[in-house]
Amino acid sequence: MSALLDVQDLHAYYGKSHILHGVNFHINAGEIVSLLGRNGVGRSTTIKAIMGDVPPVGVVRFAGRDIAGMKPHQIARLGLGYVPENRDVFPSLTVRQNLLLGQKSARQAGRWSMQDMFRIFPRLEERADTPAGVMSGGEQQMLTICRTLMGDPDLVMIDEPTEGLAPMMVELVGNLLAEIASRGVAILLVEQKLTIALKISHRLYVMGHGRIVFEGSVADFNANASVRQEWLEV
Amino acid sequence: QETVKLGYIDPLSGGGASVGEVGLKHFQWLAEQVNARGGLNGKKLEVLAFDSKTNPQEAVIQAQKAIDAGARIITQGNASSVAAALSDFVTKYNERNPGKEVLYFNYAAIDDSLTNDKCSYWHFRWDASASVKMAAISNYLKNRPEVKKVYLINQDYSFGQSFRKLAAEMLKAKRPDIQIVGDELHPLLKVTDFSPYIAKIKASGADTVITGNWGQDIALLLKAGADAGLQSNWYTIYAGGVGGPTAIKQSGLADKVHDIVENDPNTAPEAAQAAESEFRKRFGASLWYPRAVNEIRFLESAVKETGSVDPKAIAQKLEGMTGGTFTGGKGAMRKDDHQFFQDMYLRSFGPLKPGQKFDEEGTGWGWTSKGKIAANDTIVPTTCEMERP
Amino acid sequence: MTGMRYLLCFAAVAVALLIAPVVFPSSVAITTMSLMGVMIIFALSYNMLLGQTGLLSFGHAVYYGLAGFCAAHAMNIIAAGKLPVPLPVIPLVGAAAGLFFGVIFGAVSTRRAGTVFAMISLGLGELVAAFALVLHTFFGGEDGISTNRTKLLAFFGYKFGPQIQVYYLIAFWCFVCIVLMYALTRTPFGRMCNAVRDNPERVEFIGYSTQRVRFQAFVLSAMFAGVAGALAAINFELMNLQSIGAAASGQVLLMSFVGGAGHFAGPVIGAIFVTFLQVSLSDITKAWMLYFGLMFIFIVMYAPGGMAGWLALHWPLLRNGRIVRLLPAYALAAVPMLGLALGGVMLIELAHHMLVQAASDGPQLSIFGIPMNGASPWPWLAALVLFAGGAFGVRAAWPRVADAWGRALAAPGTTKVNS
Amino acid sequence: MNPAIALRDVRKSFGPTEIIRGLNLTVNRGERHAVIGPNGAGKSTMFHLISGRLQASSGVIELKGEDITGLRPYEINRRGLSRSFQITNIFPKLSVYENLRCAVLWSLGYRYAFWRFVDRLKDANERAEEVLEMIGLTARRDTPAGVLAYADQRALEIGVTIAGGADVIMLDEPTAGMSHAETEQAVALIRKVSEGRTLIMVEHDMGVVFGLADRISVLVYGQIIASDTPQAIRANPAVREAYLGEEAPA
Amino acid sequence: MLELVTFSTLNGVLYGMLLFMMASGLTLIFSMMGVLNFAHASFYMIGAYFGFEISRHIGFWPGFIIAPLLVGVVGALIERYGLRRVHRYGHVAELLFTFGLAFVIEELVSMIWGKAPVDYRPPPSLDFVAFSLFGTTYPAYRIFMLATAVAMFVFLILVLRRTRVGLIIQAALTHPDMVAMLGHNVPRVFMMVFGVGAGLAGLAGVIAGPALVTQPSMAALLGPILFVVIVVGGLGSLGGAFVASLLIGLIQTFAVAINVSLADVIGPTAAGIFGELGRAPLAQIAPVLPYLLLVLVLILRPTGLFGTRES
Ligand SMILES: Nc1ncnc2c1ncn2[C@@H]1O[C@H](COP(=O)(O)OP(=O)(O)OP(=O)(O)O)[C@@H](O)[C@H]1O
Ligand SMILES: Nc1ncnc2c1ncn2[C@@H]1O[C@H](COP(=O)(O)OP(=O)(O)OP(=O)(O)O)[C@@H](O)[C@H]1O
Ligand SMILES: CC(C)C[C@H](N)C(=O)O
Ligand SMILES: [Mg+2]
Ligand SMILES: [Mg+2]
Repeated sequence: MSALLDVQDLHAYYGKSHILHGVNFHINAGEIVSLLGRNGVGRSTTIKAIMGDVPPVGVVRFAGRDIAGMKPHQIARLGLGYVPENRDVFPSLTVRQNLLLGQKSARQAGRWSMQDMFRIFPRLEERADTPAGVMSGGEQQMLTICRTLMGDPDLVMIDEPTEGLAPMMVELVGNLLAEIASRGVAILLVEQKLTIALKISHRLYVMGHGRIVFEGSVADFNANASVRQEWLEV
Repeated sequence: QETVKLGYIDPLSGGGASVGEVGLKHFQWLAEQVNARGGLNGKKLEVLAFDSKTNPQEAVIQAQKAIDAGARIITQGNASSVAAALSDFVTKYNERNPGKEVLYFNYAAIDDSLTNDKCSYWHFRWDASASVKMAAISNYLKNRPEVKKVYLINQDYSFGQSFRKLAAEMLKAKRPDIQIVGDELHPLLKVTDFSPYIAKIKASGADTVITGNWGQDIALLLKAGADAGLQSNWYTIYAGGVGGPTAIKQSGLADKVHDIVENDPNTAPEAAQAAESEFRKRFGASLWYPRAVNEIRFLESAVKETGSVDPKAIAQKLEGMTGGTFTGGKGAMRKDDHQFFQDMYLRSFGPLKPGQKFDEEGTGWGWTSKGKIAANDTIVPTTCEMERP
Repeated sequence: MTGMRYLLCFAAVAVALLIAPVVFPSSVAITTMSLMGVMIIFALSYNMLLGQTGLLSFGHAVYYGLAGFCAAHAMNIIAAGKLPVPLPVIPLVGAAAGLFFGVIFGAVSTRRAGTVFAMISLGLGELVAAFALVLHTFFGGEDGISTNRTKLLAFFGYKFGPQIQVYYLIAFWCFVCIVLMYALTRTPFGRMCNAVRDNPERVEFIGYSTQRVRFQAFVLSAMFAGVAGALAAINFELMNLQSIGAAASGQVLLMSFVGGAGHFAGPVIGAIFVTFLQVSLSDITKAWMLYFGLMFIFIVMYAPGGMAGWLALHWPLLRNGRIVRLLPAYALAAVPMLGLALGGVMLIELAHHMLVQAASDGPQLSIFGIPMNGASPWPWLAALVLFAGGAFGVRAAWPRVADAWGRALAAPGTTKVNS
Repeated sequence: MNPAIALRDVRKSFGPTEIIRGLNLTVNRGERHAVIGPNGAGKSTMFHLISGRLQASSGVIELKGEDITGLRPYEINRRGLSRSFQITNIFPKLSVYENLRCAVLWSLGYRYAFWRFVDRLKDANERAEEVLEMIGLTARRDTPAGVLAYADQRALEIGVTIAGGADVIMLDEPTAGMSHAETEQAVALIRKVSEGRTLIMVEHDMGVVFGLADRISVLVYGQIIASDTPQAIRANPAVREAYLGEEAPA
Repeated sequence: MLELVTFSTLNGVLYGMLLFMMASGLTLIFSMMGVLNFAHASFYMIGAYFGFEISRHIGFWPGFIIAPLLVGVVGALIERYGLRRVHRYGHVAELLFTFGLAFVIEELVSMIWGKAPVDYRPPPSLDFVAFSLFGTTYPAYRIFMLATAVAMFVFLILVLRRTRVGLIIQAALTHPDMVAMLGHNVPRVFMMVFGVGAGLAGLAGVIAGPALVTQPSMAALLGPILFVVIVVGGLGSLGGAFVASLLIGLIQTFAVAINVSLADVIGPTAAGIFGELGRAPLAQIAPVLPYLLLVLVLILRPTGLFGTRES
């Protein structure tokens, strides 16, 4: 079967600075894939390029369609979900309204209902009617993830979901990711903390110098320590 | 071949635009005729238009521009507030720039103070002053017993205020029995809906409204009156302005709306009527300002007689000058205050009577003269003490 | 910039002010330049709010106008009482008045920032304007308050009758105010204004009260507006409602933004440019309001940093001479642009003539001195071709320009500009 | 001598929900004090209450023995307390240098002065340079703060906080979103600037917390459930259960 | 007296409704998109002139339908090819854009239809007396205006309740990219909202034109008062705008109707304290009142009467 998301020789630029130098990778339906790498190597940029937030140069196919050059909202409507790293909640809207905006059309029943979200993060239900802007850092993080899920994507790209989360929460998020996958939604995970990445991922990619420098299963990754210290540690 | 430049400074935008535009047409038309007759002592008369936005300060700036552009005569009419500023400006300018004097011809701003306490040697007014017009109206009311309750509504600025004062005084003197049931001042050219005022007039039970309103303020006032079915008599100065006749017709106030001007097209002599028709054909508006015609006529002859276009000479000549007016009567520019005196007509508006030629705004209604006031009977005293150079 | 550099700049300004009347001696020019001087002060004072402190005000004319009226009254009183006060100090009266009203209204309005402040300023502006209509004795109603500058006691023999003398009086105060207002931006207070503009919340956590900063900025800017107002009174010898109303407030906002609120010099450029247009445009064409509006729309759309911002963009390139790399591209773009402009102007003029004048004056008109007949299709066709062709050309040329920019900037050694 | 900061039975509710529910905390002078706790426990809110951004519904807050309850942020800051924000909060259009210089002006007594030039204020400029050096942004001196990379902005956030030389410093998740390398630098910086001062810090990175803190308080559901030395906290089962979970601190 | 009160009320309500018809569009644009649209009154003017032009050729009723639509389209185009570009430069830029726009529109209108008022009349079908009280007649046309305004109010309430447009825009103001990446077509929503807002103003124009004057200065005369309405009512609150419109409408008319000055109320001392202000009859102070209201409300309750947020 052909991959759900297939990225070939992807380049990206910020103004003049060349960030991605030909990234190649793919994700199959229902798969959890982690994208590792040091800060500033270009993982977020990769995701943004796929979403069309940063103009992509190269081939990006999603569900068989070439989406490079499409507008972000078109791409999103094809079933590609994105959870940004810097918690872009809509501050003036309430938690509930934020979640509502996650849905692409007012009345659309997908894999996820608001109830599911509240079940997973009861905290959100407690705060459902407070403006998202005043929520705690961690709560905002939870909200961003849920908001994207409300759009019922077939693939979610999550950028550093555990940033600023308390250790307990980190585990919670780990479980959520598992649940997401269990509903047949593929995941592209960008993480600092290897812990959950290694725990839940089916496959791993490691980025360096704006390229993919390692691809393999968790086992392969653990097997060759050189990758780890060359590309991840300092 | 050099030209004599006439700076026309009046509202060409905003609420006064409708009046100002027509005024401009008058002077452009007159200039053509002068030039057709060989110009002012051989020189072409050219009209430069400047937008005063009915605002004194703006007008002063424009006057400066007109002068910078070479105009030595400026003319203006809307409104008295602006006129006061211009008169003051011109006076100062002339005293500061000897040898470069500028004349100011006022063709419509009729607040009395301009020819009394504020009078200036360089200012010449070709329209009858507010007191003249009010005197005519009040005299007419003397033998109109049906007028019992009068409502005054005027624009809140120099002219409106003095007109209102004059009305009160003169009525008191000539018809003490008349009761003034309302006395209103409203912002100048800012009111969009006069219904509240009409409601008030109705409530006051007035049978007659006297107003000096002009421009959109008279049109809208009459319109609102029509909407509310106000059936009172109107004594106005500017009901003939744009939109006025239409509104009157709408409210079916046959022969109830009056105005006081220096002409009655339907009884005017041949020449005047010919001019009237030509003007209407050409510009689609009535010839409102015969006084403008007089102004240019007198200018022309003053130039002819002095043989120069030097403002100073012209001014001297004009003082006390007499001559024929547009309507065939005699006109005189009084020396003491530079106020022009001419025959006036009190008219009322209604369905065209047999033999009447001119209707207004295609309403099929027109003006009928109720009485002519000979120039001599319009003369009012002045307190002007003029400093002559 | 070093202290020396400032001195040079200001010296240049001073010289420019001095010789301007020599370069443009016509009375039109001098009248215009006097007006510009007043407007420069007014616009700069406004930008203390908009550009420096991030306060959008719709009522700045209030301080300009009120001060103007006070100055006018002061002049009349002085003249009447033969008081030993020469004209050149009248602007101080204006400053005092501006300060006074700044304190009063500032206390009310600077409690808040953002939209609320903007709306309060709008309200106060209209409020004062409306009251002015009622209070006849002070504001003189529609007629306004007129005065006579020559009636004050002579100043070293100068009575300030002739416009030229007034020009130099204005120029003097203009210079003083420019220097002072520039100096202000370099003070701790000036810096805190910028901080408040950028992030009022954080300011409170480094020891400053945003309200106090806003208030102080407001009062000072009102004071300078007052100087401008007084000079206006001297220049026109007549103050009336127009100087207080929303129109004047809007105009000063326009000037600051079009000139470039992000740069100190912006409002100066804006004041000169806008005043020039207002004075001259109306003589050149009857449809000047139309051009006026279009011009602003254009600037807002294509030079959001205002004229100063646009210049600042080129400054570094100018410094390191890379500007030359742009010239070819610019030259290329200039041609179609010219076509576009010409076509546009022709269309407007033709339309205006046919719609407004033709009825009475016939279809003959002349554009740029070229006579043509608006009734015949040819001029229209020509205009359309020019316009469409120009538009197309610009579209085609634009990538080239952008590209040239890219290369010029990418080249090393180009320093970043910040206001 | 009285503690740097003391909160007594402080409460804060937003509408119906009470977020801070009778919070008591004492931070002694000169100690590095870490506050940990689940997300939404009220750590940032506590910071807001102490620094005057929010007003407590009830209770007393003291700074160096002085009651500061209900004072405006700038008044509290002038009394020697300075804080950073969890979500970066600097002056984006001003250059890095200006950011720092603005931060020192008040403490050097220049207040709202509009009669002297900033460039001539020797002490202010020296202090700014010094901090610039300290946070390692000398290279970016004239860059508008808004365009700095995330980590650099966090560094500047800390810089602005400490520039005024306040003797009580509060940092809200200073290292959030930083890489290990950056985190280590940050920790070093924090250690340096908190020399001889009082430091209160919220952190989720246990490495940092246990590396830096002299004492740790655990805030859960608006109450301090424990306030003790790192060892004791680590040992405390309640804390493990409420917060640390399985992950053993580094 | 009763007569005066009745008619002042009627007139006040009518004027209020007229204000509301425009304010409603402006609330959409200003309080949702944050655009201080100074050209809003200009759309109202275009509406009137379009209505006039159409009524000349095919009659009032077609104009009543078509003109607002046209204005809406014009608005949408302006958003698409002008405002959208300016949007990213911030509110002041947007504001000045609409500023210039107002200029251009006024000039174009007076170019095409002349400076003088045009003769735009109510349709014969509505040109009769609805009822007459105390000998004063009340034109049916004015009743029709009232009805339309109310209908408009209901329509808007429904639209805003049923759709998420409000949410999308509010979110997009701060995080446009994020909203887009959730699958919403932000630019289109903005264009639609602006179009609808303009269209509403247009409708107001079509209706008000015949009742008041249709002339190039009609926009400038109504401009600022609209901001008073929506700010006093509270940004983003349609109900607020509605109430505020009525409030100001009534205040304005009654101020004219009532013949008292401060002096009459608190005795001659007033003149002492307030000088002329004390002596001036309320009618003359009328223009001041809305702005007084605005300032007071903003100082005492910055969110406006029914508003929830400050900006
Ligand atoms: N808006 C931007 N403008 C210019 N450069 C940028 C921008 N955003 C990111 N960069 C640069 O691009 C590079 C990659 O950034 P990116 O955010 O993709 O890194 P990352 O792998 O996500 O690291 P992290 O998210 O952990 O910081 C970094 O060097 C960063 O400085
Ligand atoms: N202004 C407010 N209105 C309503 N609720 C608020 C407000 N401010 C904070 N809250 C709520 O108070 C709780 C505590 O928030 P706070 O930011 O203090 O958490 P925190 O301990 O800092 O969590 P984190 O570690 O995730 O930052 C959160 O549930 C938040 O939603
Ligand atoms: C032309 C007129 C309308 C001017 C007005 N009568 C005035 O004196 O102000
Ligand atoms: Mg990243
Ligand atoms: Mg927090």
